Amino acid sequence: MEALRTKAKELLAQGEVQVVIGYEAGTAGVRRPCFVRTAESAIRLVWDTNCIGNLAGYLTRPEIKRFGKPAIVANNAVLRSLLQLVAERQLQQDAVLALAVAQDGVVTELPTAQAVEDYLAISPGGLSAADREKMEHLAQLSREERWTFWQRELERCIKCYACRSSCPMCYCGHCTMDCNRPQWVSVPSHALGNLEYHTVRAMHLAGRCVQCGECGRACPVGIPIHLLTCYAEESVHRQFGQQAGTRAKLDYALGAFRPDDKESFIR
Amino acid sequence: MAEKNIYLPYLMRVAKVTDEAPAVKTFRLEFVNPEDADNFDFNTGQFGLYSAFGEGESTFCIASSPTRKGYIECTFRAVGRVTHALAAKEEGDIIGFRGPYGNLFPIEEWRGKNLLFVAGGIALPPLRSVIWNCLDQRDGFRDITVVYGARSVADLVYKYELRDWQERADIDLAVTVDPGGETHDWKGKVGFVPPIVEQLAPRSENTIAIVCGPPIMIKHTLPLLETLGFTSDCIYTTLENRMKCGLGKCGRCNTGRSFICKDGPVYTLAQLQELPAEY
Amino acid sequence: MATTLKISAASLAALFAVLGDAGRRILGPAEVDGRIELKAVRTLAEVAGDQIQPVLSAKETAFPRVERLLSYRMAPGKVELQDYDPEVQPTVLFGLRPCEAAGFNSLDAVFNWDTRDKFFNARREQLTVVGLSCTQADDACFCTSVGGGPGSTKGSDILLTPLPEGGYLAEILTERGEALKDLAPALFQPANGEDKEAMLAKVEPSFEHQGLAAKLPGLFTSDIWAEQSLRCIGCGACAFVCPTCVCFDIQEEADTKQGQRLRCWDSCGLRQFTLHASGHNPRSAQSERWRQRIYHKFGYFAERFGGPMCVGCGKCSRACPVDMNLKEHLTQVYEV
Amino acid sequence: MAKPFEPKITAFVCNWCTYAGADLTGTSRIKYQPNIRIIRLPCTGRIDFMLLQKAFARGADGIIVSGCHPNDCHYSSGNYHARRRWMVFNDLMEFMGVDGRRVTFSWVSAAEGTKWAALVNEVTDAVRQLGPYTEYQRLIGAGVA
Repeated sequence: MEALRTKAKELLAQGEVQVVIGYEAGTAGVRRPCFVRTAESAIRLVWDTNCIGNLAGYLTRPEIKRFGKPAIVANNAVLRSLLQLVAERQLQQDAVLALAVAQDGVVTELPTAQAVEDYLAISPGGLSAADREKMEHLAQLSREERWTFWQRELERCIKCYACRSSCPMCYCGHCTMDCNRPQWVSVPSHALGNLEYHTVRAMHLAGRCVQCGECGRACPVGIPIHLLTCYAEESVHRQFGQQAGTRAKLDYALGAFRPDDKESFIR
Repeated sequence: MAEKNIYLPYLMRVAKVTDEAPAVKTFRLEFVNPEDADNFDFNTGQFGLYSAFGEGESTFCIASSPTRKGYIECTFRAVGRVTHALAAKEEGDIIGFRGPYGNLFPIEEWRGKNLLFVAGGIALPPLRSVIWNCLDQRDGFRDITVVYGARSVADLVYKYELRDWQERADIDLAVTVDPGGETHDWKGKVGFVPPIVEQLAPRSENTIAIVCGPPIMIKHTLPLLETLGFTSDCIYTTLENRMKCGLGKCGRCNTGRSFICKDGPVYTLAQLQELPAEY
Repeated sequence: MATTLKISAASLAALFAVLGDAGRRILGPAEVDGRIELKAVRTLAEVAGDQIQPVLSAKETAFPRVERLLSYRMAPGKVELQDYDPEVQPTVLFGLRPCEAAGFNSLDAVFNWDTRDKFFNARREQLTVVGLSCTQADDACFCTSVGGGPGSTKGSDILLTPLPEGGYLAEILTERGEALKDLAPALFQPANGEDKEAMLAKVEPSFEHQGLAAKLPGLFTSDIWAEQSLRCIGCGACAFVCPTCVCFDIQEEADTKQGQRLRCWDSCGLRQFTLHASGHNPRSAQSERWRQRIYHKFGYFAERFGGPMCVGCGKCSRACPVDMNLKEHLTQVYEV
Repeated sequence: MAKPFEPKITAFVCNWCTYAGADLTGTSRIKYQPNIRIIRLPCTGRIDFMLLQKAFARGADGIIVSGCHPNDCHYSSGNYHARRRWMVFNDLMEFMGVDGRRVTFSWVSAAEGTKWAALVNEVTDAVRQLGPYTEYQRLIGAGVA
């Protein structure tokens, strides 16, 4: 943690970056996002195993972009998001200085997307073991049981859009959910509206989801919605052999094709 | 006894459709249920929520004068989901109307005074209600002056009434279009609204100014009126925020301590200066 | 009106059966799929004991997340409107925390000032609130800063307070509470000077809400709102879990022949809330929306209705994905 | 007396192949079951999964999605793009427990009038056998107080 604070202080003091996006101590042991803009306040930064949130969503927010060049305290989720944002041309190759912090507290500066890519090649991260287990458990259920499971879960959804707002890849200024001519998806959080919303979310993140699980953590009512986007991403990986957030140059899987894409269900 | 459903609209028949300008239409609406018509009354400045069934509700002012009984008129531009659906309605179609809501232009307090109306573009409709209301009781007021401007000749609304007002001796009308918006046979003025007001230099003594238009027009007109000697309690305008209920509950139009749907939409400049500029 | 009685744990359990027999639905915090939620319960044993409060508030019982306002059928040149009257079962809200119970007062105010909202009232009139005083609090709680407290009677029809020797002090506060007690008067005993405070949680006040309200007008242009809202991601979680937030949206759902108008929760924190069809947005920045949330709750509402639109339950802070702790933020504003 | 169940099938087809193929079915006087409502779109590339959701939300018991065979797209690659999206959507439907037997994807060219008739008959029979899609239809109006 000291190494991180020192690094942040140095970067801000030398004017290499204007803001360090990191974690600070929040309510009752929670680690929350903070934006350090002066060398003196680098002391606010913390780093420990509770720093699990994905901070990359802030990189595309106008309020944060206004500050100038950012450095971002990065766990694997942040790094993958960063790569995917570069791949989707939301960030320039060298627009962000990633500060990857290892378990032992050693800080590695990753100034370019290439550096991030190389770093991730050694320590890729991805779906957590617990999530993998949940996903496999669901896959083993019968189709009807899966329907019942998701209906029961989605019934809780209040459409607060915390999932959308917390997702680093949901940077669209005008989301499909907000389009009303035509009204593609019903706005109210009734059974149909919830099913449609979460299907749209999963489909729109297929090939783009970095599997950070932030949406699931953000959900106030505890729906494991991240499993949907993670599953859609896995589906893309399995069928088209590419994974979001692994390369800085990556065509959108559903915006591309190969004439020999293999499936077995089209008659 | 069951309580009244405050969200239930009146059913209205579209009695007449007038094309005003590109994408701008005026509807004359008559109550489907004659009883509703008998019990209905409103004040100039009030607004309502108009339903296109199947699409939703949209908020705009009542553009006709309460002195004209048996119908209401509204003028709107097709912009979003509801206004587009409304624009597709034809004579004989049924739409919904909830209202009247909000406060009013206190024209009773204005008796014996000069009135100066300044409007821009699609903002003439709320003032048209007041203008006709005053013209219909012409003796109650002194000079009535109207300055109205739009981007182009095509964008002027109520062209047929503008001609009518032009010919009347009891109302002074100056119509202007933005430079470049004039046609070869345009006989009115060319220029933005504020300089035209400046040219006219209306007297401020015993005069009420009613101003409504796009923010840029308002921004330049208000200081001008103040230099002409209008005090902030003699300048009126009407606001329009997005609304869903019109009843001071849904929270959408809340601006400062004011709910535009209840405490507005009509404000004096003095009142407006007390509110944050969240409109 | 208020009378103070006592009820033993066994009698309280027996009261559940009485209520069930009397056709009352009982909703209480209980475990569902590993989460504490407000759900229909039949026995006291089902009610979750050791917990602060559920994520969602009980406002849903009077102001559902989605409800029908009217429906209609359409034919060329013809529309048939159909009014709607909700069918509501008499309901006992059991074990509501005093903060949440007080939240209903804010809803009552908004839904009934000027015009009466029959949908809210129809549901609200069927509710009897049996509050349960708090014996524990967490870092999000700040009821005592906004005029409430762990044993506050505001909004409850009956308030139960656990006693050190077991059982509960039962304050019968309203006619509705009285009517509920009268279903089984034998289950209650007269109180005997028990100390209500003995087991109550200690919640230290962090600020003083009148003082806060007085501060607000001078702070409108302050940087504090932009600073506080930097990490706000602009979702509606805080408003949706809030027991007092009442802002709503009206949505139309229809096919070519018929349709209905639905009311659903909305939030001033969402960008869409004030967005005009023209693209103009009176509150286009998140900082402005955050400021509106604070000003509405602690300034504008307080001015109109005489108290803050906040009960200090802390639900918003617990639900926030980025730990926007309301108590902390308000204290900061208060101390400016 | 209750009428025997007749499924409602919505077909989303591309303008250039399947719609023309269905036309050929008609001009060839090949009869097929009338349970189908055909919605013509310019290309399979335009057949968004949200259209399928809309069909179910309006009470469809089964859906056919059909367009040009690979390599035959009028716009050269619309069907390739569509195929990728169907591959993911099909997978996701399975994961969410949507009944995959109710959605049939196919390639029907402008020359395959008989294939179209056979496909429609087969799907109609299969969905009739499955019965109404009550699982999904139960959602309509659910969750509204």
